[in-house]
This record gives sequence, C-alpha cells and structure tokens, in this order.
Amino acid sequence: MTPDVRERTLAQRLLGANTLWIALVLLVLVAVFGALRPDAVLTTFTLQTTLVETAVLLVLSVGMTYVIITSGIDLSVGSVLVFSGVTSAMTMNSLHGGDATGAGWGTVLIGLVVALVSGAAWGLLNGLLVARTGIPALIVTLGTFGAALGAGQLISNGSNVSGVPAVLSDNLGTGTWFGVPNLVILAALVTAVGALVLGTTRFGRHTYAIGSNEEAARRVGIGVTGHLVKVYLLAGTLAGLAGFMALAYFRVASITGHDTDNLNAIAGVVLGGTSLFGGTGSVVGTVLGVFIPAVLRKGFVIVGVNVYWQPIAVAVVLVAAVWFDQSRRRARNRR
Amino acid sequence: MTPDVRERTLAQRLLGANTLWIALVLLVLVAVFGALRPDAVLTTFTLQTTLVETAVLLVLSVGMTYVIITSGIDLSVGSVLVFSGVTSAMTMNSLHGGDATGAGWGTVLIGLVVALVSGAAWGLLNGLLVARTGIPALIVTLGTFGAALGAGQLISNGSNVSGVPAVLSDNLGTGTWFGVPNLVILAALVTAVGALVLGTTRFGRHTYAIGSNEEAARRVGIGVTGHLVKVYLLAGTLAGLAGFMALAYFRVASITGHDTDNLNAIAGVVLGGTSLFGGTGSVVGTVLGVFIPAVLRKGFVIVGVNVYWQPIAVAVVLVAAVWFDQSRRRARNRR
Amino acid sequence: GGGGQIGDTGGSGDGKRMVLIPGAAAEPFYISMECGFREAAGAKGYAVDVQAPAKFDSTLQTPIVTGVLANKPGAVLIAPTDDKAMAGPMKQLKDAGIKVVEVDTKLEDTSVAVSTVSSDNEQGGRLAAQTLAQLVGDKSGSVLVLNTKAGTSTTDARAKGFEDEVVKHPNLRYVGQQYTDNEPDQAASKLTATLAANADLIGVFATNLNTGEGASTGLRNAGRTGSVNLVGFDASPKQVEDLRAGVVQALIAQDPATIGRTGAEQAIAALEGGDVKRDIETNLVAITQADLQAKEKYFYKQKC
Amino acid sequence: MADPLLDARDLVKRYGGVEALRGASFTANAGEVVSLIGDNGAGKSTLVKCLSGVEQPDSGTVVFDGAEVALPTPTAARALGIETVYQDLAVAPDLDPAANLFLGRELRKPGLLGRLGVLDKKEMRRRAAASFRDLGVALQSVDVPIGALSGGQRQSVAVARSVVWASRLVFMDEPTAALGVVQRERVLDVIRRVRDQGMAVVLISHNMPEVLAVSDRVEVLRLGRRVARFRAADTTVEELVGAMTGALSQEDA
Amino acid sequence: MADPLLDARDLVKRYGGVEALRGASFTANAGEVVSLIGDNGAGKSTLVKCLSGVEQPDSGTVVFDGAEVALPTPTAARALGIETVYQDLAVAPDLDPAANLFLGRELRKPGLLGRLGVLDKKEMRRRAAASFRDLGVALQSVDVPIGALSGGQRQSVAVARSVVWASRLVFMDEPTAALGVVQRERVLDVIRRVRDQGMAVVLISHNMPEVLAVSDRVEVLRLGRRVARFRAADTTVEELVGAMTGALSQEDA
Ligand SMILES: Nc1ncnc2c1ncn2[C@@H]1O[C@H](COP(=O)(O)OP(=O)(O)OP(=O)(O)O)[C@@H](O)[C@H]1O
Ligand SMILES: Nc1ncnc2c1ncn2[C@@H]1O[C@H](COP(=O)(O)OP(=O)(O)OP(=O)(O)O)[C@@H](O)[C@H]1O
Ligand SMILES: [Mg+2]
Ligand SMILES: [Mg+2]
Repeated sequence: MTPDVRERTLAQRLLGANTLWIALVLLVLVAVFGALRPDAVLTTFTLQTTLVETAVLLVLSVGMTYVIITSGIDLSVGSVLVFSGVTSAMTMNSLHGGDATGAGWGTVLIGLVVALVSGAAWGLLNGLLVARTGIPALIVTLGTFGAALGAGQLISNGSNVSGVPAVLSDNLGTGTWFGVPNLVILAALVTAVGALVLGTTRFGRHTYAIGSNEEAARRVGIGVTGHLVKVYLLAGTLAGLAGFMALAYFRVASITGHDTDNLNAIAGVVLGGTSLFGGTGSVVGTVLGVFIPAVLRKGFVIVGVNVYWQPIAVAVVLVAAVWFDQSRRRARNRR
Repeated sequence: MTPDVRERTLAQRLLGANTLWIALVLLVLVAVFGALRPDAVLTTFTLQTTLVETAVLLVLSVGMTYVIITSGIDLSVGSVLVFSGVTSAMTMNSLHGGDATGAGWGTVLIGLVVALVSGAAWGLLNGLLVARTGIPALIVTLGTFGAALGAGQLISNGSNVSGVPAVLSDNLGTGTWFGVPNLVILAALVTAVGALVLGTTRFGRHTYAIGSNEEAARRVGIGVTGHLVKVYLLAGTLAGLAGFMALAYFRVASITGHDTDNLNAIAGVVLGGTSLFGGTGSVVGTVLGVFIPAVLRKGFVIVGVNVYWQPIAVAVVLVAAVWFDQSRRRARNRR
Repeated sequence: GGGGQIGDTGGSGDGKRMVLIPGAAAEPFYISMECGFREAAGAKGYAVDVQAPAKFDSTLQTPIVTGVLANKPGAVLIAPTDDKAMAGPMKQLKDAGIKVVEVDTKLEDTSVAVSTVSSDNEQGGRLAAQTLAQLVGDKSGSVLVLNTKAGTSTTDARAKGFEDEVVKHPNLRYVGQQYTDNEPDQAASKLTATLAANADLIGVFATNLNTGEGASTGLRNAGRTGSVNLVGFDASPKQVEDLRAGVVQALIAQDPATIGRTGAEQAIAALEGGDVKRDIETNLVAITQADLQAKEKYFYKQKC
Repeated sequence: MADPLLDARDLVKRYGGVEALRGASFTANAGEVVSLIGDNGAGKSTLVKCLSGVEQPDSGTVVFDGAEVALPTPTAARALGIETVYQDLAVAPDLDPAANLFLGRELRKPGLLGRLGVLDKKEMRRRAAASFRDLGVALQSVDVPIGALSGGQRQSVAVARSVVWASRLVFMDEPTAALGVVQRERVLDVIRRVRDQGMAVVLISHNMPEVLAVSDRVEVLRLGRRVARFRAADTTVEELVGAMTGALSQEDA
Repeated sequence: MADPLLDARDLVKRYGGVEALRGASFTANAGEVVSLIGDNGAGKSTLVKCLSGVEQPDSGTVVFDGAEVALPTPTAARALGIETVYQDLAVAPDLDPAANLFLGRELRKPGLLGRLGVLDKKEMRRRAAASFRDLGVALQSVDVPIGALSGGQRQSVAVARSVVWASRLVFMDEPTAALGVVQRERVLDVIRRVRDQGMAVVLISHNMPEVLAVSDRVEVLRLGRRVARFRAADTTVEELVGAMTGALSQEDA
C-alpha cells in the first residue's frame, strides 16, 4: 500500500521529450542539404539569412503556441502584424515631418510602443470576444483577420508605408552582434521568455489546464475568462512586435504578403508537437517546427529544385517528418 | 420507475434546431440590404448571380462539413480544385487536338470523370494519411494543399489552361433551367444528397460518432480508419467536382486565386454551427454559413461601402451573427 | 564591439552564370520574359537559372534572393516585388559583387541596380482609359476598376493611371475601384454587384489576368458580354483568345520578351565591361480586335 | 439546533425541456456528515452543481452561514470555503496528479522567482505524494498525465484535492464509486476526520451501508424534490430505499 | 470441468515505464459469472482492454473456445461474441441514448432505403426505450445527447448496449459503480439472466457483498498478477480483502 512513486531519470526524460524526434528530423535535413551543397549551405551567410528570415515568424509562433495550447486558434496574427507595422511607421513618419528615415532613437522607441499597443489592442479584442461570448476562436480571429487588414489599408490608404528610420533598419533590421543578427537575438529572447513562462510558471500551468479541460479549470477557480484574454493579448502583442521587426527588416510597412502568416505559424506550432485540441505542447517544439519548413525552402532554392517541385517536396518532407515523429513517439510509449 | 420518455413536438424541434437563429441572421441581412437598395438587391439578377457565385464554394463546404464533424480539417480543397480543373481541362484538350472548345458531350463526360478521379485521388491520400498514420489532419492537408497546387502547376507548366468545351460552359456554366442557373441546380443536388446522407444514414451516424468520441467508435466496432478514409475521399471528390464546375463557370482552369477557398469553406461550416471539435453540425447550417459572407460581400458593393471598410464590415457582421446565434441558443437551453 | 551587418562574410562566385528572379512563378508575362532572357544569355554562352517566388510577394521573394546569393552567380535579373522591401536583400547582392539588373519593376533606391528595363504601369493605366474612351465613343455611363489586393504596387499604379486619365472624359462616370484579393470569383461577384447597383455600366478595367478572367465570367453570367467594354491588362494566350472571341474588347500589353532580352544584354555588358544604359523603357501597346493581327508579336507565351 | 451552515430552498433548474430540480431544498450543518441520496437522475449532481456555483438555478434561495448568497461562479463558492468532488471529476487529463491536486492554487518558489509566478514543482510533488499516501493511493509513476491513471486513482486525486482545500463545507458526489475496498475505508476515515474538524460534509452515494456507516443525517431526493429526511441512527436501508423509490414519503420534507 | 471459454496466460502490458500487467492470467467459463477483483491500479481494466482487443498485450497468450486467438481490434473480439462495458463507458457524448445503444449496429429501414443505408430511427428509439425500461432507467427525454445525462443514466446505456449484443462473453468493468440501489439490482438480475443463457460474464466490482451475491467464482488481481482464485460459495469478504491487499496469497493462482 506504500506509494511506489518513482521519478524519471534525466535520460528517460530526454528520450521521452516530445521534441527529441522532431529535432532529429531538423538535423537530418540540415545534414542532407549540407552534403549536397556544402559550399553554399554550411556557411555563416546561409545560417544568418535563414535565422533572420525566420525571426519574425518565430515571434508570431510563440504567441500562437500559447493560444493553441488553450485549444484556441488565432488566424489574425498576420493582419495584426500588418496593422501594427502601418500604425508604427505612420506615427514615426508624422513625428518626423512625413519621412522618418532620418529619425533618431526617440522616434523609434515611440514607434515600438505604438506597434506593441496596436497589436495588444487587437489581441485584447480577440481575447474578450473569445473568452466572454463563446464565439468560436476560429470565427473571432477570422473576423479580426479581415478587420485588422482592412483597418491597416484604411489608415495607409491602401499602400505600403515607407520612411522607416535608418537607425532602426541598420541596427535591428540588418545589424549583427558578434555575427548573430540582432533580429535573431530579439526573437531568441522572446522565445526563451515564452518557453520559461509556459514551462515553469503559474501562468503557463493555467494555460495547459484550460486547454486540457476548460470546465475543470473553471471549477477549480482558475479565472478562465481573464486568462484567455491574457493569452490572446499576448499573441496580439507579439504580433505587434513582429510587425515592428518586419518594419526594421524590410524597411517598409508592407500591407500585402502576410495572408499566410497565420497558417505558417499554426503549421509550425503543430509540427512542433502541440495538439490543436489543446492541453499539450511546448515552445521548444514550436521553434523546431518553425525551422523545418524554413530550412526546406531555403535548401531547395540553394540546391536548385524546380519551383513547381518545391511545394511538393516541402509537403512530402513535412508529412514525413511528422510521421516519423509520431511513430517514434508511439514506439517509445510501447517500449 | 416507468420511463418517462417523451418525444419533442415539431415546433420544439424547429425552435431547438441549431440552424434557426443563423437562418434568421441571413434573413435580416437580406432584409437590411433590400431596404437600403430595393431596386438593386431584391432582383432576380442579384439572386441569380449570388447563387451562382456561391455554388462552387458550397460544394466544397459540403465535403468540409463531413470532415469537420469527424473533428478533422481539410486545408487542401482549394488546391485540389485547381489540380482537378487542370487535369480535366488538359485531358479534354488533348482528346481534341489541343483545343477542346468545340468538343462534344463525350469529351465533357471524360473531363468530368478525370476531375472527379483527380479529386478523389487527393482525398484518398489525405484520408489514408490521416486515418492510418495519426498525423494531425491539419499537417496532412497543409501538405497536400502545397503538393496539389505544385502538381497542378507542374502539369500545366504553371499557366492557366483554356480550351474548355463550349457545350460545357454554355450549359453548365451559364445555362439556366426555368430561370435557375444549372450550376446552382447541381450544387443544390449535391447539398441535398449530402444533407440526407449525413442526417439519415448509417454513414452519417458513424461520421458523428467518430467526431464525438473516436475511441468509443472504434470500440463499438465501427471501422474508424475506413470511415475516415471515405470522408476525406468524399471531400476530395467534391473538390474535384467543384474544380469541374469552376471550369465550366470561368471557362478556364486557373492556377491562382484559390488560396483562401479552404478558409472560406471552413468559415462557412463553422458559421453554420458545426463545431471544430467534431461530433455536431449539419449541412443545412453550412448552407446558411456559406451564404452569409457571400450576401455580405455582395451587399456591401451594391450599397456602396468604401472598399477599405468592406473587410471590416464583413468581419463585424460575421462575428455579430455568430454572437447572436450563440446567445440565442444558450437562452433556449436555459429556457 | 560585436556590431556588424548581415552578409559581412563574402566570397567570390561564378561569373559565367546568370539568374532571373521574376515576380511570380507561372505567369505568361514572366515566362515570356524568361524566354527572352534565356535566348539572349544563352547566345553569349552564359549558364542560366530561373528562381521564382510562388506569388508576387516580397516575403516570398526575399528568401529566394538570399538563397541565390549563397550560390554567387555573376549577375541577377530581378523583378522586385516591392519597391522598398526588396532594397535590403538586393543590396546584399550588390555588396557581394553581383551585377543586378531590374526588370519589369524597380526599387525606389536607384543605387542598387546597374540598369533598369521596364514598362511604366501608370502609363499602361492611362492607355487603358484612353482605349476605353475610344471604344465607348460618345456614349456615357459608369466605369469600374477591378484591382487585385490593396498594396500591390504594380496593379495600384495601373489603377492610378487609369483613374488620372478617366476623369478627363466627362461622359465616363468613374464609380471607383473594387479589390478582389486577386481571386476570379470575387472579381466576378463584385462586377455583378456593381452591375446591379449601376445598370449603366459601360466599361471595366481589370488590372491583371485574374481580375480579367473573373470580370469576363461575371459579364457572361449577366448576359452583358460586349455591351460592357472590358479592358484587360497583359496579353496571355487566354486573354488574346477572349479578345478574339469578343469577351474582352481591349488589352494593354507590355513587351516582356524584349524586357528579358534587353535585361540579359545589359547584365552581360556590365559583366564584360561593355556599355550599360541605366534606364530603358519598353513599349506598352493597346490591342483591340481591329489590330489583333498586326500586334501579334506582343502576345505572351506559355512556354518558350 | 444551531442555524444550519447551508440552507437551500426551492431550487428549480431546467435544461431545455428537462426539469432536473423541481423545487429542491437541502440543509447541511457544520460538524456533521449529511448524505444526499436518490435514484439515478433524481437531481443530486445538479443540486451540487447549483450549490457550488457551477450551474445557476432558475429560482430558489441559498442561505450560507446565515446570509443569503449568490453563487455565480465556482470561485465564489470556493471563496466561502466550499470545495467539491464532482461526479465527473473535473480534472485536467493532460496534467500529472500533483498538478491537478494544486490546480488553481499552485505553490510558488520562495523569493523573487515566486513573485514572478515560478512554480515550486518539487514541493508540490512532495506534498501530493503525501496526500496520496494518506488516501492509500498507489501510483507507479507521478509524472504520467492523469488521463492515463486507473479510474480509482483518478478519483482519489479528486478527493484529495477537495479535502486539502476545504474550510467550511465539502460536497462529495460519489467519491467512493470507483474506489477499492481499502481506499474506500480511507476516504470514509477522511470524511469523519473532516467532520470532526467542524466542517460540514455532504456525501452522495448509492451505497446504503456506507451511507448509514458514515453519516449523521440523510436527505432523500426524488424527481428533483426533497422527499424525506432521516437521522442516520434511527433509520434502516429499507426505509431509505422506500423513500428513494417513492414507496414512502414524508409530509414536511 | 469442461474446457474454459476464455483462458488468458501470462499477459504482460507496459505503458512506457509503468507495468500495468506483470504476467496476469485469467479464466472464464461459459454459463458462469466470474468476478475479477483487485485494488485500484491492480490492472483489472488493463486486462479487460487486452482481452477485448482495445490494447495489445506485450506478451502472453489468449485461448478462446479451445483455440489460441489474436485480438488485434475490438472488432475482432466482437466477432467472437465478446462485448464489453468499459469503465470509461466509451460512449459518444454528442449522440442520444438510442444512437449510442445501436452504435456500430444500426437498424436500417426495410427495403431499398435500408439498402441505401437509411436508418430506422423510430424503431431504434422504440427498442432502446424497452431496453432502458428493462434496466429500470428513467429518462426524461430520449433525444438529449448522452453527455447531458446523469452519471447513472449514462452507465445504464453502456450496460444495455453490452447485454443486447453479446453472444458468448460479456466483460463488465464496474457496471454498477454509479447506479442507484434499484438499478443496481436490475443489472445484477440481468447478469444472472445472461449467465443462465449460457454466456460467460466477467464482473469487475469493488463492492464485495455484490461480488459474493452474484458470482460463481472470484479471481483476484494484485500488482498486475493473479494472486488468488475462490469459489464464491466458499469464501468470505475478509478472505477476498486479504487476497487483494496481499495479506493472503495462494501458491497456484
Ligand atoms: N446539461 C443537461 N442537459 C439536459 N438534461 C440534463 C443536463 N444535466 C442533467 N440533466 C438531466 O437532469 C436530471 C438529473 O440529473 P443529475 O445528474 O442531477 O442526476 P443524479 O441524481 O446526479 O443521478 P446519478 O445518481 O445517476 O448521478 C437527469 O434526468 C439528467 O438527464
Ligand atoms: N495509458 C496508460 N499509460 C500509463 N499508465 C497506465 C495507462 N493505463 C493504465 N496505466 C497504469 O496501469 C495501472 C493499472 O491500471 P488499470 O486501469 O488497469 O487499474 P484497475 O485495476 O482497473 O484500477 P481501478 O480499480 O482503479 O479501475 C495503473 O497504475 C495505471 O496508472
Ligand atoms: Mg449524479
Ligand atoms: Mg479499472
């Protein structure tokens, strides 16, 4: 009758980690491309560009991970990114007489705040609607997906907004620090904080609990409504930050080209082992899940795969990666 | 101890129907637009064009309803539509010396079969992967979404395929029957059959059971794997049919322009009261859910809403409609 | 002390190779350009490669540029999908010693490319309005522009040119533009809705292939083919066929093959130390049923 | 007798056309175990849900500690010191037993980290293990998700959670239904211990010997209404069954 | 004694690091009620899942009707005439009780419509109502989803489903746990009736008086192994509890 309570060893934990196998897939991919074109793939330059081009999506995906763990979804992130970029760029421009290219750090800081607040506002709206009204998250965020894009177009009168401060784009956008792009450092910081909060804090624990059984979470006294609002708020704010990062990187607030950011983020999250039905998942998995398609696309361009074959090849590897991951995990459980 | 078993009356059933309130929303929308521009909205012309422009999406959404009721998702429908259109058009062309514009019914029939088979093939692939491997449906169909489009581009060498037989486009594409467009009749037939099969047959019952509790369905001996394959096969075949319909309607197999068909179909299904978590839903609801955005978009153009406000207005009405529906339903349950 | 810029680590590449990065895969416009490019570059013994983004979109084009950069070709011909967003990546090409030639579209920053070969989209829009006015004659009625997505620079320029010109014709009442998300079915739907609201519609300018196809479908469904003048942009085979069949009344065609050929020539000149011309404008023409035969050379190709 | 701790009067609860409660009343006193019994579908669980803030009654009043209270949310009930073991357990199947035990009341690390919300997982696991030992629950592994536990193990976690946190009143909706013989005895011991600390315990059970063994009073629900009340010492299994099936009924219940 | 209907030998089942079965054996004879008892987490439900095709044992053999069988799926078990009431019920919460009762074996309309797969909902509802009456289940409404029923009502649906369809053997994993006094008696009656029809019934229960009242034999599982076997007529509650807790064990079990 004495409880036979054992803790798992580190090795068991590592082997049991849901992310091990998908990490392996990523490594194999890099190895294969590296073997095919060692001169072009395994270079600092390719590493730098792959990282930097994925930084924005990664930030979006960290927020998305939280949302999906609560068994929600956020289709609006791409549009919120656009909206935040537009408001931020336009604010900076108007502070600097219509063209902020020569503006200083003060203006940039205000731009950052505007981007974050814009993102947060949409996130708050999403959160309130999802948490308080019982409207499915898919519908709410499909609505804000359209609305945020429309609002961005309305404000910018339908065209891209330029005039991004050079200090911003030269430092955050393309600057590096000991060879690591600054944009990547920022994304890594966000990711690390996101992973820690999810994995070790009360906030993270409640996120899992709500996704696992919302009714149970409510009954044990977790403020489910408030928590959901916070989660969508987080996703929105990160989308705002992503908008600011995109501004720095592309030197323009582009209102097109972010239609599929939502699906890309969702795919990364799910690829990383987070269940669409909520309750399980991790930020580390998301990182891996975001990089797999990025590495693939990059690799195919470098190796020179025919453009029409590229989506097919990406699809095959994507599905195969998850398949491998799934059957490995199942085998581990059967062990 | 005698069981106190009552059946609900017809009125109770009707009031209890999940679709009543969303139908009301649709009616109100039509009434509002009708009041604003009675000359332009309440005309045979507007009715005809609205119906015909929604026919293709409706066919996609019927298949999607089945998939979502099993708690799956199919992101690939738009690409499968493209692929089927391309294969069908190219087959017809090759049968008729490179340009099938003058071809007869025999060629058209072969084209139809090719479209259906192409759709079915992708559906089968989706089904097998989802049902047999445990890869999340989102990932599988995101993969085939890319792959089917890539394959379509590969086959057509990346450009739109023209040469659609005139008998096809004149009859199915723009023909009417007592004033009702033939395309609409076809879509209505598909929808009616879809609704009946879902609501009254064993196949439909099993679809609900799998979505409600897959493990329970497996334990009572339902062939869950086979059934899921059939459901995705159905969705794929309907996407093939939709591709054929689009061919007749546009007189060309377009490669681009179907990126958001998947989200549109999913939104229609969810708007119609089907839960993304499976187990509940109906085809009738889907019909209403598909028409609400269509009516909105049309109405806003007619009424002359500013282009940038249009997506915002659509979003607001969409969310408001579901909100109304939800709170009505809840009130009914509390009654 | 660790500051720097991405791509500081350079190297040298293969000077006998050229890459074309069009704005989008699978468009007859870019395919025709590719044909001209391959022909001209091949004639001078250059190895060629084409890497197109799936869609006309700077976020999709950027990784292609950096991917191509990793391979270090001698010259890159590129149709930048955004006049500012592509500046960063393209500057990296230049910094790595690659000769950059802009084709079709161009950056705002003129210091990156050695040469720019393009046709003026705004000019094309103006031409469309003039052609429409000619087709309509002295009849009066409403005209509509079907545009793609808000923020797409090329089609926005076409719409703007049209808008600027159309107001000069008092018999044409401009009812504004509608965005279609570049989806034919939305184009059809928005056209029929406009027809319902404005029964006197006599002209439509569709700013690209997809909007044109949607517009002709909408007109056909409304039974107004021919009575509403449809002016399309570009001359892909299907569009030409529609023009021939009377579904479309006029097309504004660019000359992509010449753009590609000229672009290749400029790149070779830059690599081999020849004469490089900074800006080259190619022709835009309006094709109507009347001069269909005469302007055959402007038709786009599906494959070389 | 002192004022009752909890006094619910004439509660009505309808779900669509189904009347789960048709004017149910219920009383619980501090320092007493009261059993709530009744046939399947009599409305016991619905009553518990109404009294723990999970569902809102359509009409009726609830008096707690002498004052009329509204229980709009489970949090409101918990704030009054009311804890509940739900029949459907209401656990988060993806979390491990310790996480479930502390759900909503997680322990945080001392110091700054704790103020930042960082959890003290080790301590929670330690205390959880002690609680489980107390209830005689054997777990082969503490970090499997609770969804993978046996039915009885899962129920023990839910019971442990309620008694750890209650301060005034505990509702237990069939807490022993899935428990083994030994674990059931442990739970009954715990119930008595909680009662002796002055709390009120409301036990729902279909096991009549168990009901008679542990309770001070018994209230009977039938078709959504209270039909009888007994002192446990003065009644028999036959009488209880009679009341539940409608063979026997009291005027003033 | 005749050959046993079902004879399972040395079943081992591991979940990750957890050993749910460590060489469990089990025997059931036709025309007999055998109870399978054991502590929480002893492995009873796991054993049932292995014997009804839901889970695959890692090793061990199963002999059914004299022949060694593999049970790769629940369908395979059902084909042998084995039905199961699972502890977690395994119902489809969104479907109504009649739909759940006939799940996987729906009745179809006569004639062409039936061949097209059209369901005879009316007839299913009628027969379901009769089954429920038989088990003493009162439902206020037959077309609510089963997720909205009371715990006992839901369990009755699961029990009804198994006895309607079984032909050789029924596993019942705690079928009476949530049932009221009357319904429990009905289920025990049904169990006896099924036994008298010549089927084997395997009953899992933590209620020792119930076990002794209804079974012919009792097998005891402890820590994933069979530790004792009794004839119900020759044993006592104390002996059973002893075997479950490890106080008593038989050499040749
Ligand atoms: N959400 C709901 N929707 C519809 N009917 C419901 C709902 N919840 C409960 N009911 C009905 O209310 C009645 C009372 O249910 P309740 O769960 O309170 O019974 P109970 O006394 O706890 O039964 P048991 O002993 O079986 O647990 C039942 O007839 C049940 O079907
Ligand atoms: N899927 C699973 N993953 C991990 N462990 C499991 C799983 N299923 C069961 N177990 C473990 O196996 C052991 C046996 O569980 P089982 O459900 O068979 O017990 P039981 O005898 O039915 O208990 P109860 O009387 O409580 O229902 C338990 O320790 C349980 O935690
Ligand atoms: Mg109950
Ligand atoms: Mg069990």
